[in-house]
Amino acid sequence: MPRESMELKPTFETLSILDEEGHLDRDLEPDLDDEELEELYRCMVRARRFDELLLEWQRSGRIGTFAPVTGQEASQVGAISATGPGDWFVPSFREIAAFLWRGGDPVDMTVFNAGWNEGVRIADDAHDLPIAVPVASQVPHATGLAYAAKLRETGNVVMTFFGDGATSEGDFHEAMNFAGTFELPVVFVCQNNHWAISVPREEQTASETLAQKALAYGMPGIQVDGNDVLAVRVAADEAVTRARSGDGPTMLECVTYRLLLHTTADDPSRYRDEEEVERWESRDPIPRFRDYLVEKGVMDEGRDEVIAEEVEASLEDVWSDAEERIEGLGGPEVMFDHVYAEMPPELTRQRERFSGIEAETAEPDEQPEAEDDEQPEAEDDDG
Amino acid sequence: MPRESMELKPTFETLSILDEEGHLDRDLEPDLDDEELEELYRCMVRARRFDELLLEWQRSGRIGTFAPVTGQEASQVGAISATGPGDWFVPSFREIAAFLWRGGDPVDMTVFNAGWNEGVRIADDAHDLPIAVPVASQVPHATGLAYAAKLRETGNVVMTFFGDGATSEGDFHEAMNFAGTFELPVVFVCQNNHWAISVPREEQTASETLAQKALAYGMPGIQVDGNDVLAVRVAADEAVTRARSGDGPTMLECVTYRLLLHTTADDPSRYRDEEEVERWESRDPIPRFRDYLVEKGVMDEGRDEVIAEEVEASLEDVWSDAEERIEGLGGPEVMFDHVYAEMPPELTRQRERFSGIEAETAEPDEQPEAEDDEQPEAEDDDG
Amino acid sequence: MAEMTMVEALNHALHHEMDQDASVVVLGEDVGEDGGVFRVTDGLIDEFGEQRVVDTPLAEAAIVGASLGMALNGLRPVCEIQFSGFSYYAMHQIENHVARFRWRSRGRFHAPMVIRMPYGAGVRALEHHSESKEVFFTHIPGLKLVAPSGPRAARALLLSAIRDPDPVIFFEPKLLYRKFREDVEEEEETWPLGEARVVREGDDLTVVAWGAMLPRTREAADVLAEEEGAEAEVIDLVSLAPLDHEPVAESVRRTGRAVVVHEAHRSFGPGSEIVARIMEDSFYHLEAPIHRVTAPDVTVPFFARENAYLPTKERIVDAFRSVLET
Amino acid sequence: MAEMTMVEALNHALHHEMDQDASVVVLGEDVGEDGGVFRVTDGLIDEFGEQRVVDTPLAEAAIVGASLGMALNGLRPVCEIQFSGFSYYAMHQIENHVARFRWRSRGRFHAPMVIRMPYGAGVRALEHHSESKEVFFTHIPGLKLVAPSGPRAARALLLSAIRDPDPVIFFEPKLLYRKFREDVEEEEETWPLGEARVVREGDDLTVVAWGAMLPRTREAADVLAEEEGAEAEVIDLVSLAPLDHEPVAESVRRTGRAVVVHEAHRSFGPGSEIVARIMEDSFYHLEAPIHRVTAPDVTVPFFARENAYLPTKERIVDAFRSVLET
Ligand SMILES: Cc1ncc(C[n+]2csc(CCOP(=O)(O)OP(=O)(O)O)c2C)c(N)n1
Ligand SMILES: Cc1ncc(C[n+]2csc(CCOP(=O)(O)OP(=O)(O)O)c2C)c(N)n1
Ligand SMILES: [Mg+2]
Ligand SMILES: [Mg+2]
Repeated sequence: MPRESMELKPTFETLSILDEEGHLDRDLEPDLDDEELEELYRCMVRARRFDELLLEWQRSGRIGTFAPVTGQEASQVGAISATGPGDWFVPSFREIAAFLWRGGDPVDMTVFNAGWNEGVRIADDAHDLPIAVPVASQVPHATGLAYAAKLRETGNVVMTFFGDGATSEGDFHEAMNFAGTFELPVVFVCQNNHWAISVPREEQTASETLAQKALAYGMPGIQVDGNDVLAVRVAADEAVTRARSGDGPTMLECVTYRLLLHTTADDPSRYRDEEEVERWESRDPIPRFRDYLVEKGVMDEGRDEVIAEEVEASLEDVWSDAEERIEGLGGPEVMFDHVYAEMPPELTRQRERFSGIEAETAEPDEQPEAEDDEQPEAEDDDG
Repeated sequence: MPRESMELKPTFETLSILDEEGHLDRDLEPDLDDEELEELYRCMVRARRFDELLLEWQRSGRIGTFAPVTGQEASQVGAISATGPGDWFVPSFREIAAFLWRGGDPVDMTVFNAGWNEGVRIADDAHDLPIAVPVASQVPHATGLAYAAKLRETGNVVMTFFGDGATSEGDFHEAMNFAGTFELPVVFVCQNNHWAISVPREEQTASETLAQKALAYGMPGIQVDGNDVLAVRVAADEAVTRARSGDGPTMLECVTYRLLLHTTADDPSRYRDEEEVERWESRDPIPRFRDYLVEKGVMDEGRDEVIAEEVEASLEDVWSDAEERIEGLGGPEVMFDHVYAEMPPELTRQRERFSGIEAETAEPDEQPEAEDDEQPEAEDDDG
Repeated sequence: MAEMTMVEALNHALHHEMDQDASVVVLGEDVGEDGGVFRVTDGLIDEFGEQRVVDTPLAEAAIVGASLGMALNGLRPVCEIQFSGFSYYAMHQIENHVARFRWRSRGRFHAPMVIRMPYGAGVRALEHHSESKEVFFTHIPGLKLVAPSGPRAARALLLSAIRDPDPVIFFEPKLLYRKFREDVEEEEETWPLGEARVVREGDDLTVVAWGAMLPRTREAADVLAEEEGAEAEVIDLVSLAPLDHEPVAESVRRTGRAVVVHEAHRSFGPGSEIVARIMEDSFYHLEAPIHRVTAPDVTVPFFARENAYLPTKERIVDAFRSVLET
Repeated sequence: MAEMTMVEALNHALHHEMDQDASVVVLGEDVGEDGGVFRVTDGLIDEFGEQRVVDTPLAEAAIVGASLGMALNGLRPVCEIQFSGFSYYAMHQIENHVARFRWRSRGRFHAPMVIRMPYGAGVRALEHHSESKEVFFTHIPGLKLVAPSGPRAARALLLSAIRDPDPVIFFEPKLLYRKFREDVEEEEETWPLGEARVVREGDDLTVVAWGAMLPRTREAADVLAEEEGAEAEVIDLVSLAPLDHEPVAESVRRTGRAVVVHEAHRSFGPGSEIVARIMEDSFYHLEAPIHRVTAPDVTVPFFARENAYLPTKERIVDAFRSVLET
């Protein structure tokens, strides 16, 4: 074989089932019962609505910066719905829809977004990791969780989420390579939403697809229409099954779009065209799925309105509940909690001194002192 | 395209010209003149011989740990000989043969291996970086050098060397991705010598080849018989030409073998079979190339002996020259040199205090104090 | 003369230097089209093009490692790490190589490069966006680290940093990015790296601070003067590596008392080195133990509590009082 | 009772703990078949198999990041970074996550993991194989860091570290790996983390050291006693995070004089924190400035000069004399 083109194994694929025009590929259509189909839809709608509320609260100064999910609901819900409660959910920072699917409490997330550590509240039996802000840094954790799941034979798989930008980080590479080498039960869900803040997908890597990066790790990769919840779900089901049966990891590239801003501190008009956004608005995963459900007879005409109202009701009290929780939270000395299992003497001393001074100088309600620290008029101050 | 297998572009290839049985593929044979062919051969022989000498000096305690090149001469010489003096050479830590090809002085390398910083001596006009010990860490430097070469339109290309193990590091990934994205004039030479210390290639990654990793960066990758200097040279020539004409980076995987130990602190019998080594000894790049040269009439029978003698002569005085240089080197306060362009006051103070104390307590010859610091009987203490 | 915020002053310096010196390039995440998430690199790409103002892939180690390669090959890269909390991704490139290239190559190469990074808390940001770990860099031989405390300093130091032949970690106090404006001379002004500045004179107490903590430290000194009639000499350290200890020592020998203020964690923080240096050369002049006013040894809390985490003016004044009382 | 080198003692601890606790796993580069480049993990793979003794791909960030994931899912990983000089590759995982998981999850998760790494100079190794940058870790809230100074300590501390519910950076002084043997009790012995030990009593001078510097510091104390008749109290700090300051303070209040010895660079090194703590709580007992005997602020030279770089016994004795003379 003096000079030969090589064939690559494993190969990788693309998948689309319900396309943007609403055309359905019946051969590929998954067999989900009506109830579950409606749950998928409801979760997508709820995530979208919660996003709106968070945005509103952010704009009125009630909460801080957050990363909206709008546009990516199908990718997240399609993927995460393939996991069971014993499986691990390893998010980055934009997984609002997946978080809700896993039973996450919007009140917690609101408390979190209002800047309180107590907003991270994970049930003892929940296999959900907290948000990971440093890009791609959670991917190795997924690999390690999966190693332990395999060694301990828990039968659980791990699903981790990250963005197109994250694929450029060394952590992505190292973690994927570990997972491939040890044939670990992980599903790597890359949400290619076309942008990493202001950097478009094409400038992130010269690779034609992100899915093909899986081949560097001897792992199957599949590029899925990320706005087609059916396709995402089918791909995720296959990947979860593969993982659970001991056949190793898979990478999904969900091709989707970040319809809103990167975070609330971002101004996308600086770097992208309205036209592009409009093009993607016409591919919105929610109406596409609604029409399918109606067509299929899963939902009657008007059912979507009912769901919208139920979703609204489920979110109605979130802000007031969050406010109430926040009022009940401890003072600033809470920051000394949970650094170690046992507080070392020096830290105890620091806390005592801190509390002493706090008692002297802080307002009785223990709010952080306003002082002259007004916020700089940060624009994108959130990365 | 509901569900499709994707075709990958760019494709990647394998290349072999002069195989281990000595069969030559005349269609692929490069057109090199006799003189250059002999130079390639001489450099390979010289690197092998220098390795032996270093090993001898290391075993007799004259120098410290080093990483032998034996077995990888064709990969290194084949690749580096495609560069010109204005091009950049960015080595890792095993590039003895490439170093010699670039005109590196064995005396310098001996001084270096004897533990003296002065062994790193790079001519003002040389475009050679010093050895990089941290695995894969030099790969981003190559990318940056290439960015500057492109921006400044110097017409130079960059060639960097690393091992199979290095492909697992995040730095490899990030640097390759940068190079692909910015279409930089770099040639990435991966010497797959089958081992990263004790970890075999198959346990390093589940990827079938290392060359296919290039596809994750939209870059051509080629897997070459790394013990076939002709094949390596052809692949390197193509890659250099591609880089120089502005068509971006290439990754070469040179499939070769580390015939000796990882470093002189390593004991390969702990982790690999003698049989495997013997199999690879029979693929030794040097006799294979010699037979080709004789066959081709480039060298007469016996010419190899002459070359061996000339090589011997060129290395004869290395140790004594190195010793002489070492004797002329400054005392320990040399360690304060070259930290900054200008020495800051505190460092000046530290040096003064250091020299004061040195003068009081150190031996007049300024050798480091022996004290009770004999070496631990380190085994693999070198990583 | 123009009134500028720190962001504007930094932006001004970059425009100026890129204009003057064709070898200066700017690279990092979102520094191009977006002009940087804080707008420090605003407009550069329009003026100098995408070859010299480079939106990179999202990879900190490569940003720093490639910058080093550029610096070795005739450029003067100014790279941005979007937040200092992400600089640890590039720590190996910084420690293993950036800081050492001059030394390793015995002067054949050097690395004229600047690594800019916003640091510090107080802007209601997410986790990892509020760190202040100066010592990670100041403990590495071969690096310089400066932190401006106002717009004028920011421009003057950034110009010097870019022109410096050695690598400079440029710590930008994001809390001050838009907090106040300052006159910044039209004419080019540079501040030598490695020089602290006395910004308020006094004979009763020496106070050392820098970056985001400087303004509140000055205010605290004013409160002290008003309320106690005691005059604190406030030193803006400016340069943490090399540490300009001389003015501190000189002052302490006069005042006999000292307070160090920083927003880094207390233990093994930069304040400890300042204390140790004073101990070594001015011990006999000390009339009271030196106090450190610092953030505690806990991770920066989410933003609702971040102002309590930071040294406040009140805490600083309290420390002044304690030191003066003993 | 058996005489062991430090390598043997560490190996013994690992065998013991893996045998006792099925959740303990060992991972890293060359820790399996090869038994570790220093043989600390020798024989483990034969006894516990390659599922629990894992030769990983060459990737430090993934080793640490995956260890964290393992720790969150019921295992107790003991990972090895082949040399501390390569730990910076994983700095972001350590700072951004390992140290914070308990805190971030408010106790829902914790990270019972050990990151072992040989540190320090003196074994004629290549560049990057001789670093001693304790402060990178001790400045991060949520981490513990211990450094044994002998075989017995090594075993007792490693057992405690593995059983600890929080992440422990385990700094192994490679200079001492095979330098001397010590009796290590057959019976299991553990040392609590966070406790310094007085290893030599004295009333004239307090000396703080740890790890590789401890033996030579003790020898220096003996020289001092012989030559000057002065008795140094030598404290093996053992634990740098949390720093066990109390025994140091207690001793300094008695002796009035102190010397800190470390092989880290001087500036912003661990010694400065020890000085600052003494300053804060024992200032009035000090009769002389505290001295630091440290490596200089230069990159560890190639090995021909490394012994001159390290604090030598002579330098330590000199510092004792200076402190006693003033
Ligand atoms: C290591 C690191 N570098 C930089 C940032 C700042 N930052 C936050 S999100 C982001 C872009 C992420 O892009 P992508 O991975 O595509 O995810 P998306 O935001 O599109 O969901 C950047 C640069 C960060 N959080 N972490
Ligand atoms: C970042 C880093 N980790 C670990 C080491 C220790 N080490 C030195 S060489 C080596 C193996 C390298 O393998 P490979 O890349 O295949 O190169 P080879 O030694 O085979 O030439 C290791 C683990 C190192 N030098 N740098
Ligand atoms: Mg994205
Ligand atoms: Mg190898």
